[in-house]
Amino acid sequence: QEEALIFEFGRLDATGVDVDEPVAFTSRLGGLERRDGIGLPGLSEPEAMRHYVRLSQKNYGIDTGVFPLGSCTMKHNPRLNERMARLPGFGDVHPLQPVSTVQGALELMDTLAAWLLELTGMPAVALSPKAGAHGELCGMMAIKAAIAHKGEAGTRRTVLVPDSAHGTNPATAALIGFTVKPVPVRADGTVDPESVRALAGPDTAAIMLTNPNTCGLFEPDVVEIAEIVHAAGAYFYCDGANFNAIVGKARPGDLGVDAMHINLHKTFSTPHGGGGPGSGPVVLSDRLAAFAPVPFVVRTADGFRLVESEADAAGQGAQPFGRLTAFHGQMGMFVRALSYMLSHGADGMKQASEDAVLNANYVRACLADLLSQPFGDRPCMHEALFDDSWLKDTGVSTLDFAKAMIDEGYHPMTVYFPLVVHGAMLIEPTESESKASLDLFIAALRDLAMAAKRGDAERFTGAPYHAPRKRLDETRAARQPILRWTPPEPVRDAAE
Amino acid sequence: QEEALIFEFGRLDATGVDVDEPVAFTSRLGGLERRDGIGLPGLSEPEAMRHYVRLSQKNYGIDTGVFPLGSCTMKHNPRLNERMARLPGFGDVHPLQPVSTVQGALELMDTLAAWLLELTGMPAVALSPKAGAHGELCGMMAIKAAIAHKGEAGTRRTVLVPDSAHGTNPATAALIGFTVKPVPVRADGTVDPESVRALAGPDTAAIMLTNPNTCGLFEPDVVEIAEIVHAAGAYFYCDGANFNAIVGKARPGDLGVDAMHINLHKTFSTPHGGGGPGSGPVVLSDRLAAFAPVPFVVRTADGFRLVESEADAAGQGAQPFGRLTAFHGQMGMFVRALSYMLSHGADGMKQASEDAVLNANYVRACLADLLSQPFGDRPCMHEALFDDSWLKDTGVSTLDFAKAMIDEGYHPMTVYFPLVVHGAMLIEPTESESKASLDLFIAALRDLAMAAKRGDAERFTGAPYHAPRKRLDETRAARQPILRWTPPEPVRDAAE
Amino acid sequence: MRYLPLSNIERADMLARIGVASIDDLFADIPADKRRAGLADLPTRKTEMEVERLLGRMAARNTAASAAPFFVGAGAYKHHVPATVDHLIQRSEFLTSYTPYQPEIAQGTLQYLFEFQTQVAALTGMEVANASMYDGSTACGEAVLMAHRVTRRRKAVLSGGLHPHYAEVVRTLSRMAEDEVVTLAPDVSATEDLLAAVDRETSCVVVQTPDVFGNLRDLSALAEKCHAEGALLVAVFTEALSLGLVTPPGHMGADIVVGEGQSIGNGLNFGGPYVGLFATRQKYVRQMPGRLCGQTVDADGNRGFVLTLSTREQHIRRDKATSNICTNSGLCSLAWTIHMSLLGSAGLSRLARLNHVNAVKLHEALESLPEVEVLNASYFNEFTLRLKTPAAAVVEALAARGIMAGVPVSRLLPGAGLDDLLLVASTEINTDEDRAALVAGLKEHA
Amino acid sequence: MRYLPLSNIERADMLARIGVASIDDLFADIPADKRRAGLADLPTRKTEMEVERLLGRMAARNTAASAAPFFVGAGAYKHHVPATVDHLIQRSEFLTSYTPYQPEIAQGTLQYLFEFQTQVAALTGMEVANASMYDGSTACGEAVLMAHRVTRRRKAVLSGGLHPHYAEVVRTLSRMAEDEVVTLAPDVSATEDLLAAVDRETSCVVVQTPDVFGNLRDLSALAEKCHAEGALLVAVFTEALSLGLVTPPGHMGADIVVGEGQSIGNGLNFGGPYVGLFATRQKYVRQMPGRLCGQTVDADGNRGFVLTLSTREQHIRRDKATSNICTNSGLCSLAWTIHMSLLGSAGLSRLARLNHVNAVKLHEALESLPEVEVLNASYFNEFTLRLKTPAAAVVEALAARGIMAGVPVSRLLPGAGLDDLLLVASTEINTDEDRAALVAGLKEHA
Repeated sequence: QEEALIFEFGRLDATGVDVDEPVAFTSRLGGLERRDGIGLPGLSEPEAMRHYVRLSQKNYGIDTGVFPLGSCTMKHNPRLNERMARLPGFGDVHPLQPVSTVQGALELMDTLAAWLLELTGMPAVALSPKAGAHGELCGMMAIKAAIAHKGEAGTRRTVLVPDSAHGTNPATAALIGFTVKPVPVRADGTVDPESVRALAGPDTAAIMLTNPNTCGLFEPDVVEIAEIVHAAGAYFYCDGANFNAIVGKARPGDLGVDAMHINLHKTFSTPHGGGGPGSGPVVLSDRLAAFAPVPFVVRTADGFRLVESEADAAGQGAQPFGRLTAFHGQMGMFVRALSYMLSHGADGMKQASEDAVLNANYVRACLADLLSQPFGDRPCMHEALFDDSWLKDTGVSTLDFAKAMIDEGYHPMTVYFPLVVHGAMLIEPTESESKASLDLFIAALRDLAMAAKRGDAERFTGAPYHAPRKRLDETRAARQPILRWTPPEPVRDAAE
Repeated sequence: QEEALIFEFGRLDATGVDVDEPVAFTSRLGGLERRDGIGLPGLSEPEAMRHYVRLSQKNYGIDTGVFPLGSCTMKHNPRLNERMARLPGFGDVHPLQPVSTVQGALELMDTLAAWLLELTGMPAVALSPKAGAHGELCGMMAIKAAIAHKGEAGTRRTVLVPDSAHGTNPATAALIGFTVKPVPVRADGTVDPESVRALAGPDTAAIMLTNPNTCGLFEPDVVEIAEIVHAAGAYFYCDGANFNAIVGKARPGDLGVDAMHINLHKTFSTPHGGGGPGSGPVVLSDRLAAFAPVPFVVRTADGFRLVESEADAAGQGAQPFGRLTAFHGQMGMFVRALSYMLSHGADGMKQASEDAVLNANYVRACLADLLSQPFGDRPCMHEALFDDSWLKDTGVSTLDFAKAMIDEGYHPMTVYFPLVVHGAMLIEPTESESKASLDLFIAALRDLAMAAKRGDAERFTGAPYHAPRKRLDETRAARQPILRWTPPEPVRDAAE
Repeated sequence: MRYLPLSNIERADMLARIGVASIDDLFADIPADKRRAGLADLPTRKTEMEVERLLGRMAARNTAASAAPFFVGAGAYKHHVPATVDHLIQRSEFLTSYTPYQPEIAQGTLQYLFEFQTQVAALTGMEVANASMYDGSTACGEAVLMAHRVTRRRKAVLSGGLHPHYAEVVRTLSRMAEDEVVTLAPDVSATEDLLAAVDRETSCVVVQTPDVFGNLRDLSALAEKCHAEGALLVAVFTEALSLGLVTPPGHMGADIVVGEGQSIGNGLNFGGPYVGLFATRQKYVRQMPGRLCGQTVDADGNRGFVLTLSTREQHIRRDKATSNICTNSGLCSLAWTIHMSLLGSAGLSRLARLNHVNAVKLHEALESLPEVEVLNASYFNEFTLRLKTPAAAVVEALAARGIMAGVPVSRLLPGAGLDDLLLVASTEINTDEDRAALVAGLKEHA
Repeated sequence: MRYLPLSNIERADMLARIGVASIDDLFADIPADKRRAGLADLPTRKTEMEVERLLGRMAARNTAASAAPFFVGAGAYKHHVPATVDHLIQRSEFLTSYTPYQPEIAQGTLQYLFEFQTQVAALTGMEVANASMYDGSTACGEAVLMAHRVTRRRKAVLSGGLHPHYAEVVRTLSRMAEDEVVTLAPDVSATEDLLAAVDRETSCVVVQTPDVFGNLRDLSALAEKCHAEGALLVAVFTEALSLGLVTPPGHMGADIVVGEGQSIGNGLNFGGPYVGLFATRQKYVRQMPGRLCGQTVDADGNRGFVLTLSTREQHIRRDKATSNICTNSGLCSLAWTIHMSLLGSAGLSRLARLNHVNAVKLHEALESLPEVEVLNASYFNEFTLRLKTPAAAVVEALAARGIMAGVPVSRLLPGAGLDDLLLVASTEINTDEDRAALVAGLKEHA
C-alpha cells in the first residue's frame, strides 16, 4: 500500500496534541505576532501512529536482517542501552542546571572518558564532538592550535591523506584551511612509509590515516609512518572509524597516534537511527591534550566540575582552541556507549573484536573462489573487500549486484568505496551475526554470483524487483531538485 | 523470507542472558535436582531481536491498518497508557506488599471503580475478573449466590440466552450448573419481550442479554425485558461487550441491569495484544453487591484497605461468593483504562461513542446499495451487519470475501457471527478511523463487491494471494493436531 | 480530542450521507426517558501532561520492589527481565493485533504461540501445553474442571500446601458448579498424608511444589496412588523458575501441570496481568481448556500455524464447551516466550541456581538469629520462618524502615493460628546488602 | 556474552574454514610488540542487572527537570513530548537503519525526511530546508561558512544577542578557517546598532530572535541593510516553539535561518543529542551544507524519495565539499517531525500561546518582588531578571531548596560584568505552584 504524505491527508485545523486553551492575556510579543497560518497539517494520534508505523515498514534495519555495510559497522543495538539513556536522571536533565544537581551525569562522562582512555592507551579525550566528522574537526583543530602555539601556523599547512581515506578526512582538513596532499596507496592496499617520507616535510601539519584502513587492512607500517611524521614535526591523526576491529588487540596510543576520533555509534553500538545522531569523542596525545576544547569535566575534592570557559580552562593550565558546540556533547550516546562497555567488559570487547574479524574472514574465505579480491587472498580485519573484476563481461555492475541482494532479503554491502578499488564491494558482517546467519548470507551471495557468471543479467539490471520501490532515478532528483512538498495547483472548475 | 522455529536454529548450549555463575553451595533441594537437559534452545540477544521482529512483520495490527472486527472493538491504543502502566509505582509493585506501601495502587483501583460506577449508573463493582468471560462468570456467580441466599438454589436453575449471544454466555451459565434456554431473536434482530415473558418463570435464574446486541442494535425493549425478568424473581445479566457504543448516552443502571461486565480492552482501549490479557470488571446492582468476591478495596479514615478474606468481608457486612483469582485483578489494565478515561473525560468518552456509531453508520450507508442488510436499511449502533444473500450465485462465500480483503491491505471484518444471520459480516470501524481512512476502506469494499457480482470468483476463492501465507488448512490441523515442535527423526548415515 | 480524528464538518457531512439530521437520531432506539446528555459528574478531558501528573502522583505513593530490599513472594516473584523483552512486546504488530483468527496475517502471533507451547511442555516435562491462561490460580481451577471431565468424577482433593488463594479459587468454582472439594489442613512442613485422601470417588489431587511454604515435594508415590485409584494428579507451581533446577512434575507422573508463569518475562504489576501455564498428556488434549495453536500447511504446501481444536471452545460449542474462556494471556505469553528463548536451558538453569544460592545464603544468614527459625527441610528460593511475634506486625515495622520482609502467613490464612509464620523469598535481585538489611531488621523487630 | 552469538566450537570451525590456526593469526599485521592480550585494567563483563544498578545509581544523583519547579532555558527547553513520539522512534526499522543510501529499502526514512524538510521550511517561513544538522550551534557555524561561499566574503558580524555558545562556535570555526568575525558587545535590551556594523566586506550578520536575553527582534530593517550591502542575513533561534507564535525570520527577509529544534519532540538529554534546523532560499540550495532528501520516480514511474545533491558532499567531493558533515541527526529529526505532525499549525500555535501566557504570568508574579526587575520589553517564553545579588549564588541557593531557577548570565558570559542577571524560562510545564515556589525562593534569596 502507498503511504501518502502528511500534507496530502492531514488537516490544517486538526491536532493530535491536546493543549489547554490559555486564558486571555496581554501579549508581550512586541508586535511580532505571527499572522500566516503556518501551513502545517495536524494528525490525530491514531493517524500519526499508522503513518509512521507504515513508513517504518518500508525500511530495512539490523533488527530485520543482515546489514553488511562495510565501514559503517551495523552491529546489534541492545535495548538495555535505550532504557538507560531514558532514565530521567540522564534523559531529563538540562545542560545548564547547577552542577550540584548533575553530579551523576558528570560522573558518567568522567567514567566514559576513563574507559576510552584505557581502551586507546591515550592520555586525554574531548567528549563534545557530535559525530565522527565533528571529531575529525576537533582533532585537526587541536593540531592546528598546537602548530600555532609553536609558531608554525604560517608554514605547516599541508595535510597528507591517503587515497583510500573517507571523504570526511580531506573535507575536514580543507574546512580549516589546510591543503590536502594525497598519499598513494600501494598495491597491497596499505600505505608505504616511503611514500609518506617522500611527502613529509616542514610544511606538513599532519597525516590523516585510517587504521585499520578502509580496505579492511591493518596498516602494518603504522609505527614507522608515525615516526616519520613525528620526525617531520607533524602530527598523526588517526581516523578511528574502524577501531572496532582492534579493541583489546592493539592501542592507538602505542602506535604513535596524536589524535583519533571514536565513533560511539560504530564501535560501541549506539544506534545509527537512519543517519544519526552519532557521537565522536577524540582521544588526544600529550602533545595535543592542552588544546582540547571547552567544555570538559574535572574531578575535584568536592565532586565533579564543568570547565566551560576558556578563562576557567586557562586557570587549569589548559589552552583550549575554543568550543565546538553549544553544550557538552551527545550525552544520550555517552550513556548508551558506557552501557555497552560495562556490559561487554574487557573480555567481551576483546571477544567482540575477534568475532568481528573472524566473521569477516569467514565470509571472505567462503566467497574467495567466486569473487575477486583486489589485494590477494589474505586475511582481512573486520571487513572483507572485493572488486568487480570477477564481473567483467557479465553485463552486471557492482551496483546491480548490490541491488539484487535486496531481492534476496539482504541489505547491500558498501559499494564503490574505497575509491582505490574498482567497483569495490566492502562487506562487514560484525560480531552480531551468528554462524547460521552467515551461512545463509554466504549461500545467497554464492547463488547470486553464480547467476551473474551464468549470464542471468536481467536478475541484476532490473533489481530490486521485490522492494517497496523499483530502482529510483537519482539523476532526475539532482537535476531538478524537489526538496519539499508544495500544494498542487488548484484545478479550476470549468463552470466557474 | 521464512522464519525458522527457535528449536531449528537455537543452540541448547547458548544463552542470551548473562547470569553470574553462583559460587559453590550446599543444595537444599531435598534430592529433587532436575537431571534432564530441559531441552530449551537459547538465543543470543541479536538473534532473538531479529526472530521476534521478523515474526511481528507477519502480523497485522491496528497500527498497520483498518481492523474492522465487529464485536472486538479494535480501537487506537494510546502509548501514553503503556507508559503509565510501566511506572515503577504500578508495574513494579507486588500484590502482597504491606498495604501501607501500595496506597497509590489502591487509590487507582478506587478511582477506576468510581468512574465505572458513574459511567454505568451502578452502585457496586468487582474489579478482579481477568477478562470478559471471567467477568460473566463473576456476575453469574453473584446471581447464583443471591439465589441461594434467598433459598431458591434448588429451583431457579434456568438461564435465558438469546440466540444472538456470544458463545461465552451459554458456556458461562453451563459452567456453574445452569441450564441454558435459548430465546429466539425476532425478525428485526432484537429480542421480543413477549418471548422472554413466555419463558420466564419460577425456574428462571437470569437472562443474559447483550446490549447493544451482537447485531449492532440497541435492544429497544430492554427496559420491559428487565421488568419481566425482575417480576419473575430473576436477574438481568447484561453482556457489556458493546458498552463502547453508548458511554455517555445511556447507563445500564437506568435500564434495570443487575450485573454487567465491562471489557476494559474494548471500551477503554487496553491493547488486545494478540489475544490478551483482557480485564473484565463487573458492575453490580444493589441486589447483588453484597455477594461480590474478595478481594476488594475499601476507603477508611486511615487510607485504603484491601479486604482479602471472607471473614474480613463479613465484618464489612458483605457475603462474598468467594474468590476468582489469586490476587486483585489486572492492575496493568486498570492503569491503562483509567489513563484512557482521564484523557477523554466525560466529553471525550461521549464523543467517542458518538463517533463510533457515526463511523459504523457511514460505512453502512455507503455500502447499503451493494451489500445486503439482514434487518433492513436502518441505523445501527457501533457496528454494521451484513449477510451473504447478496453473494448468492456468485460462487463467493463470506469467508472468501473476507480473505480477499487481506489482499486489499485490510483485516477482514468478523464473519459468521452472530449465528442468527446467514454468512454474517460484522463491521466495526470504531471511532479511531478518520473519514479519509473510511473512504478508502469503503472504496476497496465496493470494488471487491462489484468484482464478486461481476463473477470474478477466482479473486476470492484463492485469496489471500498477497499475505505471508496462502489460505491455511484448518481441517488438517484439527484432525491430526501437531501442538508442539518435536525433533526430526535423526537421519541415519548409510555408512554407519 | 487527540484520539478522535473526525472534525465537526466531517461529522456533519457523514450524517448527511447517512441521511439523518443529528447524531441523536442514530441513538433513537434508546428509550427516550433513559437517554443521557452526557456524564455531568465526571471531569472533562485532560491533556497528556495532566494525566501523567495525576497518575504519576498515585504511582509515587507506592514503594516499587526495586526501590527496597525485597523478599516478598508467595505466588509472585521479583525477577530481572531483560530490556529486550519489553521492547519487543511493544511492537505495534504484536501489541495491537487480535486473537489470530485470520491466520494468514497472524503468523507472527501463531508461531510464537507454537514455540511457547513447546517450551512450556519441555519445562514442565509434559507432552502438550496450551497457549496460556489468565494466571496460575485460574489455570488451577480449570485443571480441576478438566479432571472432572476426564474421570467423570466430581471430587477434588486439595493439598494443605496449595497456595490458599488457589485453593479458594478452586473451592469457589466447585461450590458454584456443585462439585465436591476436600481441602487438607495447612501443611507447613509437607508431612500431610495425601495418599490416604485419595479414593475411587476422587477425580484429582491438587498438590503444589514448591508448595506455598517453600517445601519441595516428590510426587512420584502420590502419582502412583492416584493412577491406581483412577484419579488424576494435578501438580501446581507458582514459581516457574524453580523448574530450571528441580525435577518437573511431568517426570514424577503428574497428569496435568499448571502454574503461574509471571516469573519469566513478566513484571509484578500488583498482581496482574500474569500468564497461566497449562500442560498435560497428549491423550487428554481434547479435554484441555483454552486456546491451542497447531501446525498445518497452506494452499502452497508451506508450513503454517492456526488456532485449532476450537470445537472444544465456547464460540463453537456454546454451553457444551470445555471452558467459557475466550482470551488467553497473549502478550504476557509473548513476554514469557521471548525471555525463555533468551535464557535457554543454559541460562535458565544458571538463573535458577543463582536464586537457590541466594536463598541458601539468606537461610545461613538467618541461622545466626535466635529470633527466627527456618522451618523448611528443602526449598527452592522461598522458605518459611517462625518468629517470636506475629509476623504481620514485623512486616509493617520493617516496611516502615524501607525493607520488604516477606508475606505473613496470616495474610493468606487468617485465623489459622499461623500468625508467627513469615514467608521469605530470595531471587537473583538480592544483594549481600539486602540480606544484611533484612537480618538487621528482623533482629530488631522479630 | 549475551550479545555474541558464536560458540567456541563454531569459532574453531570457522578458523579451520579460513585456514588459520588461531584467531591471532588474523591479527598478524599488528606489529608484534604492539599486540595486546586484552585490557587488564578494565573490569570484565557485567550482567544486565548490574549495569542497570550502576547506571541507575549515577542517574539518581541528578535532579530530573520534571522533579522540580523548572525554569532553566538559555538554548534548551523542557517541554512535554507525547508518548507516541518516543514509542515510534524506537521502532526497529527506524532505530537500527542506516543513512538511506539504498533508497529502495529506505523509503520510510526518506519520506519522513522529505516531510521534515517541508515542515521546517514552513515553520521558518523559508523556501527549502535540509534534513537536519547536529544541533543549533553547529548549524549556526555552517550558516556562516555558507554565507562566505555565497558572498565570496569572509567577515561575519555577530549580534550581541546571539547565544554566547553559538558565538563561540562560530568564532572557533572562523579562527581555524582564518576568517574574520566581529562580535558585538552583549546586548541585554536589544538596542545594539547592527546596521552600522554591516559594510561591503560583510558576508553575513548573525542575529538571534528571541535573542539569548529573551527579546524579540524585528529583522526587517536589518535584512534590507544586509541586502543593500550584498551581505546575507543569518537568523538564529534556540526556541523552535517561538515560531508558532512570532513572525518567522523568513518573513522578515532572512537569507538563512538556523536554530535548535530540541523543543519539538526531543528531551533535554543534558545537552544532546539535539537537532539542528537549517533553512534557506531556493537559489542558495547548492551551497547548503548537510543532507538533502529529494523527490523522484522509480523505474515504474512511482513517486519515491532519494538523498540528492550529494555532489556537494564530502564522500563525493572530498576536499571540495561544502561541509565535512557526514551524518545528520536522523532519529532526532524523526522525533521532531512526528511531534510536529501531531501538533500541526493548530496545536503548535496553541502550545506556543500557552508558553507565552505562562511567561507573562511569571512576569506578573515577579513584578511584586522588589528584589528583581524584568528587563525585557518583549519576549516569548524567556526573559532576563536583574537581581540585587549575583545570580549564580541565588541559583545555587534555590537548587538546594529543590527549585531550578534559571541560568545565571555569568555562566554564559563570565567576566562580562553581568553577574546580577538571571535568565528565566517558562514553558507549558509550569504550574501556579511552580511559579509560587520560584517567587518565594527569589524573595528570600535574591
